[in-house]
Amino acid sequence: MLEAQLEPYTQLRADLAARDRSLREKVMSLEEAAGFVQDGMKVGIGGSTMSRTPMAMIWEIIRQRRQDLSCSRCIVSTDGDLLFGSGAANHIITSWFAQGILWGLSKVMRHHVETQGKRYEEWSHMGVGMRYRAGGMGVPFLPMRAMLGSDVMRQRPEAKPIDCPFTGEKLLLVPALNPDVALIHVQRCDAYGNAQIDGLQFMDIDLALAANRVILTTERIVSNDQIRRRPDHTKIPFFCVDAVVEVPYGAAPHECFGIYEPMMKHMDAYVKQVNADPVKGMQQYLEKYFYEPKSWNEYLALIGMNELLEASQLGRSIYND
Amino acid sequence: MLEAQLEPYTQLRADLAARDRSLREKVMSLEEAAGFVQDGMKVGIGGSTMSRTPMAMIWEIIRQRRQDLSCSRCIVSTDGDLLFGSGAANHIITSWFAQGILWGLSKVMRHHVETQGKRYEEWSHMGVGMRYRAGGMGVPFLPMRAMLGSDVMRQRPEAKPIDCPFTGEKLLLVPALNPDVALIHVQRCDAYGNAQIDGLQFMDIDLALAANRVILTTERIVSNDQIRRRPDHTKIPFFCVDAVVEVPYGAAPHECFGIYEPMMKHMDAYVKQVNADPVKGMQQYLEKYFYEPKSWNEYLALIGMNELLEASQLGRSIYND
Amino acid sequence: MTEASHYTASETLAILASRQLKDGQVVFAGVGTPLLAATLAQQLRCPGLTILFEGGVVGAFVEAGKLPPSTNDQRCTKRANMVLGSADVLLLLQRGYVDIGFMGGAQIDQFGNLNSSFIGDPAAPKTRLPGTGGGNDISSLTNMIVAMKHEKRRFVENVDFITSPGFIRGGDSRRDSGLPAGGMFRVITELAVFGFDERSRRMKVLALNPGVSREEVQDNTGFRLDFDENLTVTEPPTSHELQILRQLDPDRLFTA
Amino acid sequence: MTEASHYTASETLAILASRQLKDGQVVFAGVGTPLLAATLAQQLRCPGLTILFEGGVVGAFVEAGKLPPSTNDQRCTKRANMVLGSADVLLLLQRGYVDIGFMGGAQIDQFGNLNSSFIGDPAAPKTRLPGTGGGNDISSLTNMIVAMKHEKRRFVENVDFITSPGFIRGGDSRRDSGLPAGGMFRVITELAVFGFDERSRRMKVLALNPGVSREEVQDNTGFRLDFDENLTVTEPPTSHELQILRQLDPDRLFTA
Repeated sequence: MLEAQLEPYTQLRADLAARDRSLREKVMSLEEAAGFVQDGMKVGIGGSTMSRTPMAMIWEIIRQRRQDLSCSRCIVSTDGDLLFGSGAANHIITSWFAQGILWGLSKVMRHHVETQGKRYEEWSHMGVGMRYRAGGMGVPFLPMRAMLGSDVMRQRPEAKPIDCPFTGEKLLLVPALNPDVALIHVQRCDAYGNAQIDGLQFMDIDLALAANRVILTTERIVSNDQIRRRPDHTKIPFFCVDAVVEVPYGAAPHECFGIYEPMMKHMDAYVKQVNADPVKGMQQYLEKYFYEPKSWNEYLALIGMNELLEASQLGRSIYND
Repeated sequence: MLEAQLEPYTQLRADLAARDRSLREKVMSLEEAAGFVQDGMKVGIGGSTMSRTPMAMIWEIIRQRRQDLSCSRCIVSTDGDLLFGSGAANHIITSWFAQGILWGLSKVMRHHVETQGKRYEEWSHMGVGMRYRAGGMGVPFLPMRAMLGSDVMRQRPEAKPIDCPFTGEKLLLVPALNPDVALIHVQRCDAYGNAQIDGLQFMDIDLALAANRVILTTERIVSNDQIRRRPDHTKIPFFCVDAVVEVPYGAAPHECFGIYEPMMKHMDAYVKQVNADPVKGMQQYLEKYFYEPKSWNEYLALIGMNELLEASQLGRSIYND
Repeated sequence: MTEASHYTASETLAILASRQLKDGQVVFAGVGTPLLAATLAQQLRCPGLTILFEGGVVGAFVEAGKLPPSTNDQRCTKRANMVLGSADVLLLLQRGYVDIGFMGGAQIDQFGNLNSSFIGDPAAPKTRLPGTGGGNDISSLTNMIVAMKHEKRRFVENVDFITSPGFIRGGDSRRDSGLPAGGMFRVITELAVFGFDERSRRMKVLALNPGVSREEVQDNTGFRLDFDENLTVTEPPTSHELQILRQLDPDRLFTA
Repeated sequence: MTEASHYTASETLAILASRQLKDGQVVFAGVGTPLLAATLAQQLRCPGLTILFEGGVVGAFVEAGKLPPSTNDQRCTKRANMVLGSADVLLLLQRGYVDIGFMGGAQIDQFGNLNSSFIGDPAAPKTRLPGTGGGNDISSLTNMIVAMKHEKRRFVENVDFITSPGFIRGGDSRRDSGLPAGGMFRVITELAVFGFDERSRRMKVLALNPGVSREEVQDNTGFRLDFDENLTVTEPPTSHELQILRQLDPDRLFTA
């Protein structure tokens, strides 16, 4: 199991060496970018809970009927429902999995984990973070002081408790997580993939460095000139990025800091529908919102103008004071 | 030796628990802030080479005739000369120690290390960085892949090469470095110590988290209201900070990003004088610029108006395009 | 109007919990009652209290009537002192910058261990719960206050699954597991305030809420309770506490 | 005017070094000749070349006539794509994002090990040199190009002190030391271009600079040199190369 998880350093290096890391334009469509995600891959998902979720990319991957994905995210929300419910993922690595704190347990997650044999692999929040960080640093593990003594640790033979060779203290070594591909949504980036992120960063920077491929969706593409005026605001460097897709409202119905808050009427209706019937409710939701629309804009139209405008007004309001 | 370097976790925690971390004003004078630095302490110095050096604080510590300090900094420049030359430090931990790349070897460093028994403890640049980072993370070590095989490692029994328990690969574990006090100069912070840093951060964020006390000098003190308008621009949180001192040109004759570049005429004259005679040249420099001035502003006056204005013009020019 | 003589169990919980905090502390707070209680403490007695959120927020500023519904959304960041990465805010706990972790709980046992992962056998669970989130990290790395509903099925002898460690199996077992710092400090319910015995690390009643008997607490608890030798009765919520609390949560989202 | 028939040894060094770089590479460059050579390559043949500086700069933009004098000052950051922490830019090397490390050298040995720490016995050094800086990290973690002056005292059989590892003791000793990636790739001097034997990992001459004999190179080297079986003579600097180079360094700060 461990062998399957941890690639040897030389392999990680070879994968990276083979990547085109040159300063080049990589703007493409959702459809094209989704080509980086193949069945069975390890997919790292940026953002957290209902924030900066790369929903447009998840939407496209589900439309392309990907299967057997192993997905990881610091906190999983309705993205996890949709990945399990559509059959795209059979394994989710995270520290918390529900639709959002307002709605209690996810009946969709429960259905798939309790009765369908899908795996929800639980780590502590910091554990997930240290796994991405180790992956991004190019080391096979990082030491940490949580999870020790708990059953969360006991369920994770992938992590190794040790006695510190310096102090003799007990520590937990958590293995690096290097996803095959990361999906990250940002407020803005240039055509090369230099990304700025406003507000909460979650684990996105470590994730971008750790992944072997990064698909960036962005609310807008700005000029490289604009990026170069404040290089200390760049959070992800272009050579980590393999695809740039401009998708306004690309996190809908979740939020994107400073631009829109979650579309709560849609979310409420979604939760009601899928928790009432995790199979049929989900299938109907996917049909209507994922499979039938011809484009992302058609999906947004289904969420509705009122929701988008209200969410945008709230989103921008963070800068009103 | 290791035992002396690595405090047990419980001790580190107890030190932190005893610190006043509340949201409170902590603005004071250079003289008062220097009281946090006592003879024999481990002092972490922010910035790098000739950039954002906390020179005003170093100046004050030397004026207060501190002794036996063990100082660490990622790259040491004339600050190291002055700390050795004044007798304030007898031990410097860094990866590179000269006056600056323009001037070749530091005769002051050579004199004190080759003939006076002072210690220049060499780690790789990343080694210093990982030591601060481990300190800031609250773990006793971090793994890294450099230094292995070199004589730099062979001279550092404090670091431990291991076989990775996951992959069997060789790795080097470097021990945490938690300075007793850190000196950090920033462009701006509020009265509580919430600091913004423009441009290169060097190792200052890890250093601030790792140290048991932090003295912040700042070009200006801004309102907490201003900090709260862009909380994603705060780089050091107030509860890491024990003293805030407003010192315009507090890195002179070194640079402060976006405000002033190095004062090169002064630097040239300094290097010429101390390299010509590392003992008398240094003593005369210290007398004139460190011991005799009644205030930091008097020291700046000695550097001279032309130098300050020219350096400021160049410093601001980074934002001209 | 403040009706000091009528208040809900949730209001009691928030007020008693807020009394556990001290000025100058750095508190890692979950949403709901913990955040409400921490904000109440800040406004009543602790202007220098600092609130951290799991999403990466340091020194949050919570406005009356606008308590954020989650700790990972932009509302949490408004007028905060700092926002940073999610792993980094947890590392502040590991480094020791945080005095108190303050959470709700679904199921707790005699040693203060919390379960938010599984009901039933983890290998074939009756219910898969949402999981730890930051709970495991927080409870591993600092002193904990837990505010929760008092029900027999929530107060069990041993939790099905230790998601967030309290004192593990009691005695020195927490320290011996590699957790030398922190531990369960207080559990607050609508019935009583609990601490933990210095040696056995078993839960014990420190104070009964007004009008609550020993028997009532024991009857609602799934294991034998000890009562502190200096058992007291908690001061009831004051009208001032209730007034401020109701200003903070005017729509009674968390105090219904 | 460009005088293609007259050029300095430093100019040769910069031009030959620049020819070693390929478009699309990510290059970690020191100041002086390395930065000059990388910028020259960028302008001549490699528009997609990315330059990193140790201070924490990604995708630097170097203006003709304004080469920064150090890699830790604000001039390095001007119109860069990104700036980040010093440890973080080195971690990019460790993760594998960097193709080439490009440095100067004070002393090198037959296996490409560099010394910038001590002359004489490290326990009682004749001269304490400045130390590694990022050199050890860069040479441990990626493929190296070194551009340096060719003097006998600088090309020694074994360096007094391995500051920045090349192939250590040759053969598999680098890999066995825990450095499975990178290694010394090319050494460029005003006399010749050197590579390293695939098996012994000893330095060998790949190409002689125009007008330089085998004997001249050997006479200026403190150990026995091998010559590649396909030994070539390097193309002399072209007038175009010299022209662009002289535009980049009009004051001849690095090419006197």
